[in-house]
Amino acid sequence: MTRMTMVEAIRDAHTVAMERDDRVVVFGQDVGYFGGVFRCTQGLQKRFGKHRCFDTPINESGIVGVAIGMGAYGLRPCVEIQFADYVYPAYDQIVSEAARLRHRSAGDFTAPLTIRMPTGGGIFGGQTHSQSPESLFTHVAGLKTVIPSNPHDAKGLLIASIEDDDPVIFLEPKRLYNGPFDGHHERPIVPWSAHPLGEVPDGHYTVPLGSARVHRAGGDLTVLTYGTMVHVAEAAAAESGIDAEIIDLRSLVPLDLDTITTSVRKTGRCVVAHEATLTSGFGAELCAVVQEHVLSSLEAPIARVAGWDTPYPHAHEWNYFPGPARLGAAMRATMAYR
Amino acid sequence: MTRMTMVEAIRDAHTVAMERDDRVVVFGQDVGYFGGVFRCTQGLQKRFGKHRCFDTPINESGIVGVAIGMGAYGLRPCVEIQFADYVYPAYDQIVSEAARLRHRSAGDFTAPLTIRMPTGGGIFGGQTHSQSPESLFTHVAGLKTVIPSNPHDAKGLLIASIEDDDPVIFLEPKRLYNGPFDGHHERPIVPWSAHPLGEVPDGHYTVPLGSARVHRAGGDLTVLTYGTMVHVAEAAAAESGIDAEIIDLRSLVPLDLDTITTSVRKTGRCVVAHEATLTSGFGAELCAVVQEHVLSSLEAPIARVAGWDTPYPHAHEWNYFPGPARLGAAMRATMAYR
Amino acid sequence: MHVVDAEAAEPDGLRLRIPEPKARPGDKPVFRDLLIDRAGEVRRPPIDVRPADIVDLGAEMIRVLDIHGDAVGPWAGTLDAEQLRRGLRDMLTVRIFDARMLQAHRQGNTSFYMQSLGEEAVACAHRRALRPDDMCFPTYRQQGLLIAADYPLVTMINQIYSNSHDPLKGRQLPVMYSSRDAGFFSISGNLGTQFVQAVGWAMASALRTDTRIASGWIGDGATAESDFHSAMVFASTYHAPVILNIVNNQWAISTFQGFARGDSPTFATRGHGFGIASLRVDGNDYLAVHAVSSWAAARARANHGPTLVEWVTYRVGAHSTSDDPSAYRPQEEPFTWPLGDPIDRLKNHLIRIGEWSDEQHQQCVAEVEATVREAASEAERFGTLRSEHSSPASMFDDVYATLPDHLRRQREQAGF
Amino acid sequence: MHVVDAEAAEPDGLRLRIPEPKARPGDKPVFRDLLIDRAGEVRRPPIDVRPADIVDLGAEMIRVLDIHGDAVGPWAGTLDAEQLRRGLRDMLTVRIFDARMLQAHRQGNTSFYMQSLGEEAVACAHRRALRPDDMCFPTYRQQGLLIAADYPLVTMINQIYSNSHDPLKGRQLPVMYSSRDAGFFSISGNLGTQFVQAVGWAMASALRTDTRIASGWIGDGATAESDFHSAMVFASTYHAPVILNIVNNQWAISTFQGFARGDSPTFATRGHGFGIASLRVDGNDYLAVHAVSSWAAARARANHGPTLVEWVTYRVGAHSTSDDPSAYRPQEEPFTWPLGDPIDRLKNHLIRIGEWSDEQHQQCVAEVEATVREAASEAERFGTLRSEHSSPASMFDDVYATLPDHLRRQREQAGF
Ligand SMILES: Cc1ncc(C[n+]2csc(CCOP(=O)(O)OP(=O)(O)O)c2C)c(N)n1
Ligand SMILES: Cc1ncc(C[n+]2csc(CCOP(=O)(O)OP(=O)(O)O)c2C)c(N)n1
Ligand SMILES: [Mg+2]
Ligand SMILES: [Mg+2]
Repeated sequence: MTRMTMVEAIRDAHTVAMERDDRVVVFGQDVGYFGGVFRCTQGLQKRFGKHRCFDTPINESGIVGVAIGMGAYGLRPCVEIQFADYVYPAYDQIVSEAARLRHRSAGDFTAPLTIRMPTGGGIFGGQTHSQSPESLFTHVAGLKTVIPSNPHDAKGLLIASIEDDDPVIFLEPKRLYNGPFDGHHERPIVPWSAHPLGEVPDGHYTVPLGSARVHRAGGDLTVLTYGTMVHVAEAAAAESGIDAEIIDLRSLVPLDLDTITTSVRKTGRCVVAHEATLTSGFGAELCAVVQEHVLSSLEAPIARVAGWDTPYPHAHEWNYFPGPARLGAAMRATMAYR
Repeated sequence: MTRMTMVEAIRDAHTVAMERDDRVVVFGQDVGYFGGVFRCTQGLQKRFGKHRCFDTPINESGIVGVAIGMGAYGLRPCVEIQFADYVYPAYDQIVSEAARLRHRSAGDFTAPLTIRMPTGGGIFGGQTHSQSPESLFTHVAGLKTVIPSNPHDAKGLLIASIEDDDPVIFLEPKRLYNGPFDGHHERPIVPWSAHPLGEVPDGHYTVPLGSARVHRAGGDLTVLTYGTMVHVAEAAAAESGIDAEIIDLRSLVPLDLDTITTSVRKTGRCVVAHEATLTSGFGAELCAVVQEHVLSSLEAPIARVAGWDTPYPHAHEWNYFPGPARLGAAMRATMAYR
Repeated sequence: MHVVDAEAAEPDGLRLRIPEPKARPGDKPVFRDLLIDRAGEVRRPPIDVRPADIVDLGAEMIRVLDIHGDAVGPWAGTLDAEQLRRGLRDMLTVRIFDARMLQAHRQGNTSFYMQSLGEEAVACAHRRALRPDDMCFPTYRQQGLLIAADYPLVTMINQIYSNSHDPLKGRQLPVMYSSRDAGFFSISGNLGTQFVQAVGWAMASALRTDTRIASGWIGDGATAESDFHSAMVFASTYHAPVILNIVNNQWAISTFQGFARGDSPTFATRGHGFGIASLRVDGNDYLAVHAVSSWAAARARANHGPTLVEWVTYRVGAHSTSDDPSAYRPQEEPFTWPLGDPIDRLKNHLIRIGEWSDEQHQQCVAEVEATVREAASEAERFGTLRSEHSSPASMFDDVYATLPDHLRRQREQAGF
Repeated sequence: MHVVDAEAAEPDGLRLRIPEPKARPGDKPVFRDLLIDRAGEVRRPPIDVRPADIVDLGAEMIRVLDIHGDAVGPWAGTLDAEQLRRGLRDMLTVRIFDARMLQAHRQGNTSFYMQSLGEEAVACAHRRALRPDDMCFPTYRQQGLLIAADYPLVTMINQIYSNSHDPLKGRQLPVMYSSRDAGFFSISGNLGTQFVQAVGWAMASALRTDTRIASGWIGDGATAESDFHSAMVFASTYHAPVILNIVNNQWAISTFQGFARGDSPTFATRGHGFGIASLRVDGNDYLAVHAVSSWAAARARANHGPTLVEWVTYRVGAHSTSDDPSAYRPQEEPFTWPLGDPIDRLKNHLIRIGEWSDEQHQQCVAEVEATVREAASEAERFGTLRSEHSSPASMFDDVYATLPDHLRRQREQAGF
């Protein structure tokens, strides 16, 4: 066990995966010599050589396109998109190619890629350094979509993703890189070293894709969430005094339906929270699934707390971010519903 | 009033819009001299000259990118993407640029584009001529997403879209181009000339974006749907004997919430249907919205009938397509729920 | 002072140029603009040539067969008579196969077909110049790559018919083959995507100090797609061992090649801005295609980097079974195409060098026809689009390596 | 027979080339590869020249100012002394503005800043060569376009501070200006997208037989993006009246220009494959930038089509306030850059021709510093990132032309 930040945990996951399997190659913009603008690949080129970890031209579509070709050859590329906001040029290669290659070739060719990208707001990044595009991937059959909320899971999930035989979209909540941010931007920063989930096992382990984690057990109400919002939910629960059961989904596709339905059956109330814009966000899918499976247990409508349906603004970041106050209000309203 | 196919209605809408406003320009792959692979722009180049309607290189991103530049200049481009399945290369220009230009420039520049594309399956087009990507657009703030189910609405909605000051994604269910297909692929084709909604008013009119249409009034159950599935729902209602209220949403963003909630309040039961893959499809948003606003009226879980979460297969098209049997079964199950 | 403004005699206003082909239906076909060199005239550089030293070749046209049917010049001599006869048979097989499949489409055995009439030399000769374990990333018009790799015709037809023996289980549109063993990457319906994937495969081969190379394919129209650029950038930057093939068959559905080419004289010149060796070749000349493919393959394999090749040919048939070219080009255009027919030209050459005869040709045609007919009948026994398929339950397989719960539930719901 | 295979002495196996810059931290900076011509040596073609006739210029470097500070050669003479002094003041304003804003960032008045230290000549001289109603599609490093369009500094700072007078209402990252009136298109955070939009704007102008032209901007690194290709294809096909500017400042964050350029000798050569006139210019030479920009603008306006220009310059500062270049390049590299400093060079020229003096220069610097200081104080009165902003309710405006119901509900929920 070592105390690590999320950045260190991600670096460590790369190292473990690259050591165990020499087919793992790592590349992307500024990831080679420099080690990535968030330093998640720092030291890899030095350690594994520039044929295992290297820089690329600024062309997201090309990065994913060559990764698919490499995957078809038999390698296991793990690539970085500098910000999730810049993944759209690669969207065709991801959606039309990586996601469908195994199916359309009946297993003749596969695309075992991991596509990492920092996601989410909270760093005054404005509309092009703050987005949460997860639901644009969860709609696409053939992709898996993963998002850790802490160093322990980040390492285990990333190793699992790299070892997975299917393309995985790996979203890294950038506001969590250096600490468990709970939405209280006005308070001092808490480091991962002060948090139990900053304890990261040494060497190889995986967190299986498709398994949610009960972040906080509770009996009043279920909060379904992931990424940064896990910590926001914890703060909201503490501040509202509501005994919320907070479920950190960790993997959106595949989804851990059992953990979700078990919790909502128990609590009878549910709030769904994410940073992404509301309409057609992944929260919609969660609402659909919950009401489908446990409608009769529902004592209140499922509330969605999400980013507004606007671009992520720069100066008004904290008016946009669904912080503990907004989430707490929704939790209280859901508890009050009769 | 003239009897028209949907293709003719779309052509007519172009003609009306181009005649009224010389800033309207039309372009895309094969749309100029040839008039489009589905012939939706046939005759426009001859009539308006090749500076109003022209062919382009095969580059969807370029087509939308130059359209944005033209929009910023002051024109109103209406472009065609040959199949919705090929829109992904343009996804960045649509999502990062067209959708956000007005907001990020505080109205200094705008992108009043219409982006037309044939959508949906049923023509043995396999996975790259059958997709329904609407929810990949409904998640994006700044875009409007429209999908007609008949010639009358196609013309009125297309004129409204071209005249709209915001970017509009205009999805044309290709299986409806020549007739109101109800999912019974084994039966003879019904032409629009035999259908009341094949009656199209002459000249200029609009169907406002954001207004749903009650396709069939009924008291037992509400079906929320759009595009081809409107006609499938009609068949399913007839065949199941369920007195369904079928709502043709026509516009997904903006959404006509009143019509939806009024109907579900009345019927107490709701089925959502679309051709797109289930997970994170627009049906999820509909479920979320319905349960949020009228949970207490719901006597059964909202059922979703959708394409499976697989690529659209070629030979097994009719096993994939959510036809009247599958929709009817969901309607019956929803009626039977206690 | 202000030299420039004085010099600029301003027009009344700007005017956008919309390209137009030289001829439309009703017009006489014209090929005035086509740059053609005489056979044998273009030099053959060493395989380690610096791209900058062959920039002129991007606007010339490498040809081996002259008007008499002789093989001339520095690019001649890569093939013996046996290989030439095999090439002829490959091309005949493609042509006869195409004809049979068009008929099958008319009969309703399949939903769709795309022929490569007139372009057979390009894929057939190229494949024979590669090694069996090199990997091609084709478009939908390179059936010749499979046929010249001796891939079973019946398996191709099984795919086209989406029948119970379709290796792709009825999932893909007809002609969207996939065969790793035959060095043929799964075809995508999306234009261009494979071009950069080919570069990635080649990069992987080089990363692993392998000796295999990749060969990427794209149409003239599809060079306008962004993936073309991605492929060029990555190939140039990493010096990938890849052949980047542009099949310029003059048309992209109804759009003539001028829309993609714009103001550049040829597609081969697109390579110049990337420092990539670029050649332009008579694509209807089997010998030229083979010679240049061999050159580019040797160059790549010897680690001298990528080559871009424009194969100049002509799409004689319709774009696909959904298309009718009489709506946008003169009906006689295919017959006035200056580079002739690849099969006729190779046949004439073989006869001229005394290695073939009309009788042998007729017999060969008859044999191939029989082979194709038999393959088709055999495939029909496994079903056609209208009859037997793989189980629809298989639709849920291969979305992921293992079936996730949500798909298991959906499969059950579907009744499987 | 089998000539090629014999020729190909095969290596032990393939090997992927990963480009490396000539120097890394700790190394001595090297600029051996930089192709530089002597000032005045490169010819000046007529504005209606055929792109094919100036292919050589893509590898040369147009320069006007020689080492003595004289303006020499055929590109000299587009500016009189008054204009040169204005140019100097423009560049000084950019530099002093940048310095002031970096300080403001350190003080916490803004979240982010991007300077253009060392590159001031490119945007400043270019803008003065355009007409006021021409439209630029810039990246984040062309603040010189606004300053040389006499755009109010205080408005720029209002945007950078996201304060109550920010014309973009606090929505955009600092430096992502927008001003239709100043011919400055809204900056996107997404690299490359604006390049093809510039072509579209130019196409629209031509469609409307207008006389205005567009000017698109992209960095060396971002030329690898697909939108670069889209822009080139559309500009080439439709002969759009657009200037396509590549600012090659040698670095893309930590990645040297070799990753985007690959095997081509210069970025200007990228235009050759498209038949687009392509020039390469000393971007630190105000006179050269102005002369070439005027030439390209005149060419476009006279309907002779697009021009691609590579402006060779150097990013002296960090990529942004989030970057520290000492981690990836020698710290002395900026100071060994062979093309010198654009401000020093123009100043020396003006002094040499007797139109300027060190005293005048000092006075000018003092004036500009005062102007910038005043603008900053004025802006501070309207607030900074840490204090006063536009109303957060305004976040819901301009998503659409009119507020739709769902956003109205969300705004209410947000308490507005
Ligand atoms: C991304 C994408 N856009 C559009 C299409 C539709 N489409 C299919 S083939 C074709 C023309 C391609 O022409 P070309 O590249 O010259 O190849 P050819 O058919 O001549 O072999 C078009 C536009 C597509 N398949 N994919
Ligand atoms: C689509 C996209 N990908 C990546 C980035 C991140 N990014 C911002 S600036 C930059 C480097 C750009 O370098 P260059 O084009 O040379 O411009 P310069 O900064 O040198 O002016 C990168 C990779 C981005 N903004 N957009
Ligand atoms: Mg073609
Ligand atoms: Mg740069």
